[in-house]
Amino acid sequence: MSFFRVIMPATIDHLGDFIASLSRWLQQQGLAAEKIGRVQLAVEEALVNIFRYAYRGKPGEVEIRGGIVEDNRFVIEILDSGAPFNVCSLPQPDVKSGLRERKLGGLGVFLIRNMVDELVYRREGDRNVLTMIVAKSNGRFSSSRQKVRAGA
Amino acid sequence: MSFFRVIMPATIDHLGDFIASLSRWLQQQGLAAEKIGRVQLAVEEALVNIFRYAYRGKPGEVEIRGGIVEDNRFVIEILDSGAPFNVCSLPQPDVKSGLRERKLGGLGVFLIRNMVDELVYRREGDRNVLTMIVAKSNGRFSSSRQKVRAGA
Amino acid sequence: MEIDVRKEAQAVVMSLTGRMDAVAAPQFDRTAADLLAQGDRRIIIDFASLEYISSAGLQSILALAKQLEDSQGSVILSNLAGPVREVFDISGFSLIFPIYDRCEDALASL
Amino acid sequence: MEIDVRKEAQAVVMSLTGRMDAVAAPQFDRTAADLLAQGDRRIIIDFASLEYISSAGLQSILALAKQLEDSQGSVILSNLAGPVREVFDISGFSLIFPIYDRCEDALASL
Ligand SMILES: Nc1ncnc2c1ncn2[C@@H]1O[C@H](COP(=O)(O)OP(=O)(O)O)[C@@H](O)[C@H]1O
Ligand SMILES: Nc1ncnc2c1ncn2[C@@H]1O[C@H](COP(=O)(O)OP(=O)(O)O)[C@@H](O)[C@H]1O
Repeated sequence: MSFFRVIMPATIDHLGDFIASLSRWLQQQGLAAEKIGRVQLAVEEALVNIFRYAYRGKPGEVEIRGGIVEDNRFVIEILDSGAPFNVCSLPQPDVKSGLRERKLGGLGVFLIRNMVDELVYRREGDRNVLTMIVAKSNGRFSSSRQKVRAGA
Repeated sequence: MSFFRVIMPATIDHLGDFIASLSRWLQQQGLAAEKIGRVQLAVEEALVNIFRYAYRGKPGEVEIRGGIVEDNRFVIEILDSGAPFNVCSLPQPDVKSGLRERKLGGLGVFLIRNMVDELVYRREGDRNVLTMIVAKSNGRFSSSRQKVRAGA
Repeated sequence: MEIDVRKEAQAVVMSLTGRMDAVAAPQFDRTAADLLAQGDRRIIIDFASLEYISSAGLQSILALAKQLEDSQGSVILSNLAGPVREVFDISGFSLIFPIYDRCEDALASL
Repeated sequence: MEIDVRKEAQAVVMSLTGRMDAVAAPQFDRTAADLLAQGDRRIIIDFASLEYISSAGLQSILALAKQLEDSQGSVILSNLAGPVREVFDISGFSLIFPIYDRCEDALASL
């Protein structure tokens, strides 16, 4: 069973390094390129929020863990030691209005929800743990994605 | 005081990720491009040996730490949990003979020694720790490099 | 990300290549600010070679469009496909902008 | 690393671009093995666009030269400069190979 872990400083400079390192592991494990792109988007949004809101620019680290369960489901966990925040508690943003009414911002967590099959937040000791689950096979992925989208 | 740390799986696939992540930090800290190239070479040689000899292809992790002391000296530590091995104990390889007599291999640690100002090995708990020190300013770097080279 | 800027008679075309992530978005903001400062009011953003966009990229494009609206200008999109198209669709951004299949079609519309 | 192979009358020129690290070296080995299989015996390695080499790269080049020596062939180097040159100097590899400033000079020597 392959297990992946990367720990790096929580700075925007390392965003690309986090994404590159995780993506390499996902590719080795045979996740399709299209799904790797979705994970990249979810992980970027989560990391940028951690750098910006959880640590507010103060020094800190982020850990990303990867594992596979039931031979088919990728479990990706993102851990930070910043301010406690339950990402899953956010209300649905406005994705309907036109140019004039649209407010800037507020799409990051919404995109995360739409890119993964399951999203779970928990506080573990002094760390935030955000768990993303993505099914490898297409069938399961599409159907559960629909479900998540409807509920988001 | 800026401190850097990266932890990733000890596999050759992540060699480039380790180097990219560390180099980004070194660049942020103002180390000259030429010296970053030397650190990259020393770190690559150390990492490849850890993947190949310390872990012998078995799963494991490598940690690279970076710090700056005395405003001028970069301290880079590479930690692994593989078989104990004092890199500094190796004899000088043959760097004089011609094509026919030259043996393949045996240049990695020699290059490490020549790229850094100081190289120190220690065992810490169940980990190997290889410390590389590189001076930021040119003056000190050249002079101590000469010293190391003569002694290598 | 690379940004190629081409000035045509009817509009300026910004062609994006690579990944428009949170690190790349500020680069788009700077280029867009330069164009506004030069008096350009009609901007076509061509996504033919863009392989990735995150919310930071969306915000940059929305911010540009809002600035242009104040001065009777407009942002038009072309060649939206694949994962980038999907992000525009999910976020409802596809409804905010005029979108053309090809850059030439966008130019012809002006 | 990118490897560009150009067959000239006197020799084959392998031009290396980028970084020849432990991940890239096996790619060099494969290309070199192909050339040997095609009967090429004189190989010029041009380093004009190589910015980095580690011991894995040195070993690959030495291994090729050793194979060629057995069959009366040779490896010649050109455009060694900067950090790559330094690695060749420190390791004594500069003494093992004929080295020319420019690729044309290496070709002219044959
Ligand atoms: N890790 C986090 N820690 C604290 N607050 C967060 C975190 N992630 C998101 N938030 C809050 O949720 C809001 C919505 O986040 P998001 O959907 O990513 O959009 P945006 O960052 O553009 O506002 C943020 O403005 C912030 O207030
Ligand atoms: N981290 C390590 N753990 C165990 N043995 C090592 C380690 N690094 C180097 N060695 C030993 O030292 C030798 C010389 O290493 P090196 O100078 O890198 O050249 P090469 O790897 O080409 O033999 C290796 O062949 C190996 O036996």
